[in-house]
Order: sequence, then C-alpha cells, then structure tokens
Amino acid sequence: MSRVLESYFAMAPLGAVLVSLVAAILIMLSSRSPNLRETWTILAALCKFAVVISMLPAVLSGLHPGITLFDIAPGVALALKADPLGLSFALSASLLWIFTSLYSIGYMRALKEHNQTRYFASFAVCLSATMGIAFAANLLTFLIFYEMLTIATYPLVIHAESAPAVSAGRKYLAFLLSGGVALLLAIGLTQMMAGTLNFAAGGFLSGTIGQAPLLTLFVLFLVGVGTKAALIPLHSWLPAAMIAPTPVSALLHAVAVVKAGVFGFARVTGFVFGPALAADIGATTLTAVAASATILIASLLAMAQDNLKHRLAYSTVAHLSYIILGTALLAPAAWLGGLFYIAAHAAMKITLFFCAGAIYVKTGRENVSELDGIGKQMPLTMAAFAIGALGLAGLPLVGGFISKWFLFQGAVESGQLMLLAALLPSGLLSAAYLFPIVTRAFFKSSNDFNKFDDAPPLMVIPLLSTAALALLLGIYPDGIFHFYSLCFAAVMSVLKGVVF
Amino acid sequence: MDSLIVDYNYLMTASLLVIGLYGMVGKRNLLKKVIGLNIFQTAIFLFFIQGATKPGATVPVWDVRISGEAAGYINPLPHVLILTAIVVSVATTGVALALLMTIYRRYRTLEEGTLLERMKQSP
Amino acid sequence: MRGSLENVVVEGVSRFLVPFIQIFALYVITHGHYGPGGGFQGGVILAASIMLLRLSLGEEYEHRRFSPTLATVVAAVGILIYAVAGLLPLAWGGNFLDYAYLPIPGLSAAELRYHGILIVETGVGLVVWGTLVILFDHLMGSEP
Amino acid sequence: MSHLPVLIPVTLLFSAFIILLGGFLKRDLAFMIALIGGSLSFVFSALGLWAVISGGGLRYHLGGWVPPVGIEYALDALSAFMSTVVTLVGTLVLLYSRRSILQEVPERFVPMYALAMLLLAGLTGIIVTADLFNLFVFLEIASLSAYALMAVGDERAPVASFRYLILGSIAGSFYVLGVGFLYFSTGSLNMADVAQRLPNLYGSRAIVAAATLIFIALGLKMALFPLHLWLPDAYSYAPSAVTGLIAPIMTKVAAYAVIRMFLTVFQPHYLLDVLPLMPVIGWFAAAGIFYGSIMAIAQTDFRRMLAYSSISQIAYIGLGIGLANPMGLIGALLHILNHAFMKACLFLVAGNIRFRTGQWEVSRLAGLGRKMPWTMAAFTVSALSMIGIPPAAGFFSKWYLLLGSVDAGNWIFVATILLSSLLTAVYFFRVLEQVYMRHSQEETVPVNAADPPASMLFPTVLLGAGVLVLGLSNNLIVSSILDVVVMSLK
Amino acid sequence: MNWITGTVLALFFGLLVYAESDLPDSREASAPARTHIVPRYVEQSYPETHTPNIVTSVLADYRGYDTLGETVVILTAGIAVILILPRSGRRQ
Repeated sequence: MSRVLESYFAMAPLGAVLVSLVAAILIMLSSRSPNLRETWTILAALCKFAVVISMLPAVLSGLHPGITLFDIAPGVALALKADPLGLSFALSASLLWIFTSLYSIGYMRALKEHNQTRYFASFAVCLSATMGIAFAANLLTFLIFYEMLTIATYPLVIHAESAPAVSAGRKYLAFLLSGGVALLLAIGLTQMMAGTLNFAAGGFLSGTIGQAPLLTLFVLFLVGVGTKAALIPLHSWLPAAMIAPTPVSALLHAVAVVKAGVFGFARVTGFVFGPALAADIGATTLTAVAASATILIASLLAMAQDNLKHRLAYSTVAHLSYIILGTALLAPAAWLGGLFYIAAHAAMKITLFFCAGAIYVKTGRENVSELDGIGKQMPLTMAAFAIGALGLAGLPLVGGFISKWFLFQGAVESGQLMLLAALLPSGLLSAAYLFPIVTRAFFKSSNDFNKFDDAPPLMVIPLLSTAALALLLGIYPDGIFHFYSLCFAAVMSVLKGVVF
Repeated sequence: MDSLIVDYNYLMTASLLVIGLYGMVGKRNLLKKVIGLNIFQTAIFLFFIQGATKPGATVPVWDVRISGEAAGYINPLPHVLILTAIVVSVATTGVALALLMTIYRRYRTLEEGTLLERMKQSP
Repeated sequence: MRGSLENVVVEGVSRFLVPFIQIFALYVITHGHYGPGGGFQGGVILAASIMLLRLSLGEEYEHRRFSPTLATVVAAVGILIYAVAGLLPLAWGGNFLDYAYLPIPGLSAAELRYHGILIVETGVGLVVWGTLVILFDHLMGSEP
Repeated sequence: MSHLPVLIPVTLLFSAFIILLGGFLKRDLAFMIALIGGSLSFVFSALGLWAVISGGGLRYHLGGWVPPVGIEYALDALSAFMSTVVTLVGTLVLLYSRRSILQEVPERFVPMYALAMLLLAGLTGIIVTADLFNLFVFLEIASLSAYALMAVGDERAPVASFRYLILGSIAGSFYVLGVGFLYFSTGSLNMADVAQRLPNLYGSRAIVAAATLIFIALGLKMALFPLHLWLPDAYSYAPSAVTGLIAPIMTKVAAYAVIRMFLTVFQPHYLLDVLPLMPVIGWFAAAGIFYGSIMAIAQTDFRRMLAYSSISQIAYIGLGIGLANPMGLIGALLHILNHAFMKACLFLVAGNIRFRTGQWEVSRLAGLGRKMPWTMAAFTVSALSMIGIPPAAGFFSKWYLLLGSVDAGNWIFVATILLSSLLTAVYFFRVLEQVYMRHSQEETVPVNAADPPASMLFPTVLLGAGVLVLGLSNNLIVSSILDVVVMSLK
Repeated sequence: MNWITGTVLALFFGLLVYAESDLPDSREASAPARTHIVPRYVEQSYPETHTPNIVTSVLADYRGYDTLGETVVILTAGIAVILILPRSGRRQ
C-alpha cells in the first residue's frame, strides 16, 4: 500500500470523528440561516459516511488503520483504531445518520421546532462521540467518548424544554452519569490490575488476578455499559427519554446511544476479558441470564404500552439484549448473530421510529389505539412499518431473521438450550406487540383517515430507504457494504481458531 | 511532676495561651475577641523570650569583656523573631480594629448575637 | 475633639515636647546599632509625637502640617528605601539584601553592612512612622 | 547565581509600592502597574520552572548568608510549578478585575490594587521560601491583604472578613507556636536543616506538638473541613473580582504548604508511621468532600454554591495529600492546578453575571445561556470539568486520585471520589438547566444582559479554554513536573 | 462557654503540657537553640557587620529579609485600613 494511502488510513478514523465536530461548529456559526445550517448537516453526514466506508477494503483485507495521538495518562494514549467490530458499528451509525438528517430536516421544519441550531449541533457532536466509541483503541479513549455522548445527548433529550422533558433529562443524566462512574471505576481497576488499557482481540486481562475480583470488575463493566444498553433494571431512562423529538429517539435511542452500550459490552467481553476468561469466571452465564430476563420482561412490558414510541422503546430494550445475549453466549455463531443484529436492528428500529414520527407529524397522534385505518392515509409509511415489524418478529427475508437464526444456532452450539426458552417466545412477543398496529392500520376502518395524504417526502424517502435497507440486509446480508463479512471478521478476530 | 514545678513559667505561658484562645473562640463580643487575640500573641512572645534565657548571660550587645563568647550572651534569635511577630500582631490588631469600626458603624453593635440578628434583618 | 481639648496648657506642653520626642526618636533609630532600639521603636516614637499633636491641636489644624497623604508617602518612601537597598546589590553582583555589595566606595564589607543596616533601619522607621499615623488617622478621623 | 527565586515575590512587592506612590497621581496607573508587575512575576516563575525542568532546582541565599545562618529561597519543581500557577491565574484575574472593581467599589480602586499585589507577593513568598519563619511573615502579608480585600464587599462583608481574621490569626499564631517548638528542639529555622536534624527527635513530644499545631494552622488556612467555617461567608460577600483572585489560589497555597511540610520538613516516614497525621487529613478530607457537595446542593445563591463546592474541591486535594502515595499526591497537585483554573473561571463567570444582572440567585439565571453565550460556554466547560467529564481537566485529577485510592486499597475513598462527582453533577446541572433550558422571565433578567466587555470576557474564556487544554496536556505536566515532585515517595 | 469550646481549650492545654517535658531547657548548655546557629551569630556578628547589637545585626542583616517582610506587613496594615475605612474628609 502506498505511503499516501497509509497516511490517509492513519488519519481516517480521526477524520470520521472530527468531521461532525467541525460540522457542529459550522452549524452553530450559521444559526442565522437554516438552509446553510442544514446543508452543513447533510454534508457532514455524507463526508463522514464516505470516510468510514473508505476504510472498508483495508479493514476487510485485515489491516487495522488507526492513529495514536498522544498520551493522556501515563501509558495510556488517546488512540483510534478501525477494526472490523468498530467499523461495522461506525458504518451502520454513519449510514443511518444520512437518512436521519434528511428526516430531521423534514420533521423539525414540519413541526416548526425551536432551537433547531442547538438540536443539529448536538446531533453532530453525538455522531462524533459515536465514531470515537467505535474506533477507540483503549478503554480510556472509549470512556472519553462515552461520556461525551452522554453529555451531548442531554440537550436533545430535553429539547422540548417542558417540565416533563426536564425531569426526563434528569432521569437520563442520573442513570447515564452513574453508569459512567461505574465504568470509570472499572477502568481504574483495570489499569491497576493489568497495567494497560489497550483493547486486544481475545482480551488482555489474565486469570491470575483471581475469580472474585475479576467477576466484580466484570459486573462493574456490565453496569457501566448496561446503563446505555438499557439492561433491565437499568433501562427506565430509555422510555422516559422518548419525550425527545422522534429523530433523536430514532438515531440515538435505537442506533447510537444504546448501541454504544451494546458495542461497549462486546468490546469488554471480547477485547478486555476475552471469551475464555469471561467464560471461566462465569461472567457470561450471569450476563446471559440477565439478558434473557430483560428480553422477556421488556417484551411483556412493551405489550402494555399504548403510546407508540414507548412501545418501540421497550421493544428496543428487549432487542438490545439479543445482542448482549449473543455476545455472552461466546459461540461463534451467536457472536456473529449478535454483531450482525447491531446493524440489522438499527435499520429496522429506525424505520419504525421514523414511521412513528411521520404519523405524529401528520396526525399528531402518539397512541396505538388511535391508529385504526391510518394505512389508508399513509400507505407508504405503514408499509415500511410493516417491514420493520416483520423484521423484529424475526421473519425471513428481513435482516432480523439472519441474526435470530445464528443466535439459535449459537445457543444450540453452546448447549445452553434453556436460553432458547427466552429467544423463541420473544420473537412471538415482538410479533404480538407490533403486528396489531399493522393490522389496525390496514384492516380496521375508521372515518378520520380516508384520503391519501402521506408525510412530506423529506420524511417518507428516508423511512422507505431504511426499510429497503432492512430488507436487503435480510435477503443478501453481505450485499450492503459487506456487513456480514465485517461481523464475520470481527468474530474470527475475537474467537480465533474456533471453526464452524 | 517536678518538671512542672521547675517550668512554672512555661505553664504560665501555656495558661495565657489558653486564656487568649478562650477569648477568641469563647467570647461573644468581637472586641473581646481582638483582646483575646492580643493575649494569645503576647503569650507566644513570652514563650519565645523565655526560650532565649540563659543564667548568667547578658544582653546580646557586643561587650569587650565577653567579646565573641557565645555563652556570655542570651540567645538573640528569638528576640529577632519576636520583634517581627510583635509588628505582625500590631498590624493584625490595626486591621481588626478597622473592621470593628466598620461593623459598629453599620450595625451599631459588637455583640455577636445582636449582630447576627441585625444582619438577618438588613439584607 | 478639638473643642474638648482647647486648652492652652495642653497645647503649649505638647508643642514644647514634640521636638524632644522626635529628637529622641531619631536617637533611638540610630542607636539601634549599639543598644536597644532601631527602626521600629524609633518609628513608633515619631508616630507618637505626631499623634500627640493631632490629639492636642486637633486634627483639622494638624492635618495641614502633616497631612494623611504625606503619611502615606512617607511610608511608601520608607519601604522603597528598604527595597532599593535590597535591589541595588543585585546590580553590583551581590544577592538580594547583600549590603556588602552596596555601591558606596571606599568601605570594607563590614562597614558596608554597618551602613546597610542603618539605611534599612531608617527605611523601617519611616514606614512605621507613616503607617501608624495612617492607622491613627483612619481609626480616629473617619467618623462619618 | 540566578536571581529568579527572589525576583518572583520582590517584583510584586515593588509594584505594590509603586502603585502606592503612582496610583494617587492617576487611577488607571495602579491597574497598569499591577498588570505589568503580575505579568513580570509570571514570566520569572515560568523561567524558573523552565530552569528547574532543564537544570534542577535553584537555591538562593538572601543577603548572601549561607543557610542556616541566612534565609534561603528554594525553587524546586514543586515551588516553581506552584508559583507559575499562582502568578498566571492571578494575572488573568487582575486583567479581569478593572471593570468589575470600577463598577462595584470605584472609590477604593488604588488601595485595592496595592493590596492585590501584596496578596500575590505574600503567596509567592510562601511558595518559594525555604525558611520556616519567613513563611510565617509572608503568610501574614497574604492574610492581612486578604482580610482587607474581602471586607469591602457588600453589607455583611466586614463581619465575614472579621471572622476570617480571627480564625486566620489563630492559624498564624498556631503556626508560629509550632515553629517555636521546632526551633527550640532543633535550633534551626531552615527547612532543609530542620528536616536533616529531625530524625533524631522523632521520639520527642515537642515535635508532636509542633507538627500538630502547624498542620492545624495550615488546615485552617486551606479551609479543610471541619476548619472551613470562615470560607463560605468570606467568599460570597467579597467583591467578585476579589473572590476571583482569592478563591482559586489562596487555599491552594496553604495546601502547597501542607505538602511542603509533609515532603520537605517532617519526612513522610514521620507523618505516616510515627505520628500518622496524613491519614487523619485524608479522612477529614473525605468527610469534607461530602459536606461541601451536599451544602453546595442546598444553596440557592450561585456564588455561595461555588464557595461550598470550593470546600469539597479543596478536600479533594486534602484527600490526595492524605493518601500520601505517588498517584494520590500527583492527583492532589494536578487538582491544585486544575481547580485553580476551574474555580477562577467559575468565579469570573459569577462576576460577569453580577456585572450584567446584579444578582446571583440560581433561580433567576434562566435564559442567560442565550443572552451571554460566551460566558456560559466557559461556565459549561468548567462545570463539566468539575463534574469530571473527560477530557476536561477535572477528570484527570480525579483519575489520579482514584488510582491512588485503589493503590492504597482504600475503598471508602474510592467510593467518596465517585459518589461526589455525582453530587457535583447534581448542583452544576441544576444551574445548567436554568441557564440553557428555561426561558428567561424578563422581570428576572435584565433585557440588555449580554456578555461583559472584552477585558472581562477574555480572561473568563481563556480560563475556560485552559481547562480543556490542561485536560489534554495533563500527561505532559505530570511526566515533566509532578513526577519529579513525588519522586521522594516512590 | 459551650462544651465544644471547652474541649478545644482542654485539648490545646493538654497538648502544650504534653509537649513540655520534651522541650529542651534553654538553661542547659546543650539546648539546640544554644548550640546550633546562635554561636555563629554571636561570634561573627561584630567582625562581619561592625554592629555591636547582635539583635540588630541579625534582624537587619542575617535575617534582613524577614524584616523587609515585616515592614511590608505593617505597610499592608496601613493600606488595609485606608481601604476599609476611607477617611470622611476624602468621602465628601
């Protein structure tokens, strides 16, 4: 590879982080003229995606482009590195940001929201933080961007500036800052135990430290990332945060923030502890149980919600735990399924949220019970919604199916059949709380939705494309930017030598 | 125990220190606090000065009969330190009195209790 | 204050005493080398003489002779004398306050130190004089 | 022989005298002289720091008398670091102060600057001196000027200042008494000399008294819980510029003196094993962290909240000192630097708010985020840094303190550090909420409220940016300066 | 006098009494304060400074910087009073 390319790849992860930071500044500067401001957003989204995608061939060919900036603590550098795991996450996030920014423009303008500058700026910062999390090469760098994400999301959560929004924001901070504190402690302990914080595929902690302290450490990590991953009982900030504008819920609470937690969990198990150690200290079983419990409870709770976004939020809680479960199973297939689900679930869930937003913009309705026959008015939206719902239920030809399949396979491989007891019904439950919406929309008739009047194109196009993305991921998993191969490479890098 | 008897002057100094401290933390009247401060500092001066004493030695002014015989003079260093300390205490007292003047002019009292009440009344 | 003390005896006596007091003060300052005394003591006595005048002749009158501003200037000049005595040696290759390096020709190190001490004692005397007068003026004469 | 050590305080002293003479001729002359003097002193400190890093410590014999006969000035990594911090922050605040003083106490302009210079001179004197009694003298210079500066604030200021004067004088007297015990036991006043003669006296009760008295005195000066009583009133009634000058550096210098006593005079061995004062300090600090944070949460007045948060942040430094292991001490020293920047920035922000709106009620700051964007940006950065959000500076001092506590296996300290950062988040986000998320009711905030003039805004923003820069460059500071300081503990 | 004050005072007094027994007695020739630095002052003061009064020579020369400091202290007090109590004359 030529010098130029090498130096380019060295800078690429950093670039991916900086693009939207710069964009945030430009956005703030151009608060006067909305058009310019939103041009910046779109441009940043496109540039970021271009930068990320440009790293794909190198990463697939086994290179790990990255840069070590400078030490921020003795022996710990501020370092970014693009490995398959990180890239797959970065890719899905940056890809979906494009659609989200288009969608946000439509949404915010349709509702004539206030403070749009702050909104778009914080959004850009969040994306930088997400990239940083994806490409962080050691735990301290990870923590820095993790906290950055927490703070940058806060203004979005309380965007409404109403009393409930403020209290939701407080809840959000209470949970996520505590999580950050737990993570900080865990990282500090790791530093003292291992003397290093650099991620290493297969883990860098040694079993000589002893089972009890390691398990404590793992639990601390689990709490730290579990808050963002909305692991029950650390989940309750997520439904509360649904008071944020829908694009925020869509990208941040289905893709960036929560997935950052899940991704962090994969990092911790695969790159800090390492599968073998994690299994030895019994951490994985613990997590698996917690995850399965979360899946079931959250699915049941989701059924009880009438508010559409809350229902989606609980379904997010449930489906995030699929990924955690897959990672915890430590069977290659399960890992593969879990990692692939990061992208797949993102595509499906963002579609659903987009639809919810579109419905709200058009009809001002938020409750499932008010949506009878809306399919007549907004067929495109509801069609996309149907696709998302099918995917989440795990039916074939949609992205969700692939992951579920591998998850089952992994569960069987690792011989933990009791977990199937959690996985099988959850699919049905998802169907149970999502399909009624679709059926209401299309087959129930009501007279307040009679003529065709779908959401503005700036909202419909994104949600249709994400739906298409979900389908593609299901039909031809490797077709879209080699998500499949990426996840496969990540799995191989972590669970070396395991054949299947 | 006999050391206590021998060093009664040390004990006197110590009790002066305690009296001064009491004046500062125990008395409710601000002016008495300042007086306590002075007592306390004076006791410290005594503590230093008595540490300089020597039996049969004269003042530390060069004397041809003794010339450079260190044992012949009492220890000059504590005196030097105390000269400094005295000035410091004078300065502190001056500032303290100035503050008391301002306080008295604003609240017409130097009694802590009354003062606090009046402070509450006037925002 | 003046009204209460409008008394020829007090005025006369204090007018008569003050010069002696001040002479004595100078003596105390300079004699610091040979016996008890020095800048502080002398400065205090000087200040005392001024205070005596302020008390006996009354402030309004007295301020014209020795104004509070003058007191401040005296103090500042005194401290400057001291500081310069400290800084001068730096220029002549010595350390701060190393009187042996004072630029006075024809004197041995010991004599230089002797004079250096005299200089700083004078400075101290001026500072204490000025400052105590300031204290007196502001504590007494600031009744609104 | 380089004159840097003595030039640092003497420049400040000299400018104070010149202000006294020249200030009465023209008022703004005082400001100019103060600014020049401060900057010069900062330059000298920086040069000194550079000299120390490149060529080891500087020792200076005042009057040319070789210690212990004469007084000695010592510029080592620790003192050079401290004096650089103090003079830098001090100068920035001086630059800030002009407009604020002109608005709040215009008629006392000149003496204020003279005293400000004397305060800085006293603090730097404390930092560079290597003589126990000389430290006392400069401590008194600093204290006296501080009492006076704090007394000219609002109605209640003189009372607060008087309380501070009484407690401060107790501290000073205790210190002299302790020095007396040390002197009569060792016959010397030079720190190094005393340190070298102490080990034979480790059994002596007089030394116990000396150490106890000295550390009580310094604890009072650094407002270490439970000796903090003077601080909240003094900080919240003084003029904004004065608080901005005193709050960031004065207590830190006392903390420095504690470290100096711990490392240089009484050796670590004595204060850890023979007379375990360090652990005591650590535990009081741990209590103080909680006390300060909780009291801060209870406050409705912005500046009072900052004052209490100071108590808890000082306690962080105390905690690091109490840990007395390399990591902990590095954390403490780093926090001295970081907190000097953060607190200076926060109090300048408070000053800006007062300058424009004339009040500090947290509940009445609504909507200022839009009205004074730059001020509030600086505030946000410092607030996040106080909470310990990386990569702001505050995070890294906490990081070191955390590692230090883990290293010492002291899990209560670990819990303290972590929980307190949450408490800090509570009281700072409460303000941030007001500032950004609530719409201003016009009757609470003047309509014309806006960012202050550049001379006030620039230092505020600079300090805010400094917080970030320090955070990213902290490793440089640690590896080049602080590691040298804690060498003796390794 | 409340109990806190009482205990504080008692502890303080206790500390002083406790320390007393190990405080070197200045009347013994072996006291460090008599043996360490002071002889140097006494013997060298006159030769070095021509100043018979050793207190003065120590005050203004050997420890001259302390004296500068203390002079500054008193000056500080002066300025402090100027600041705290502006004179009535100047106010009007």
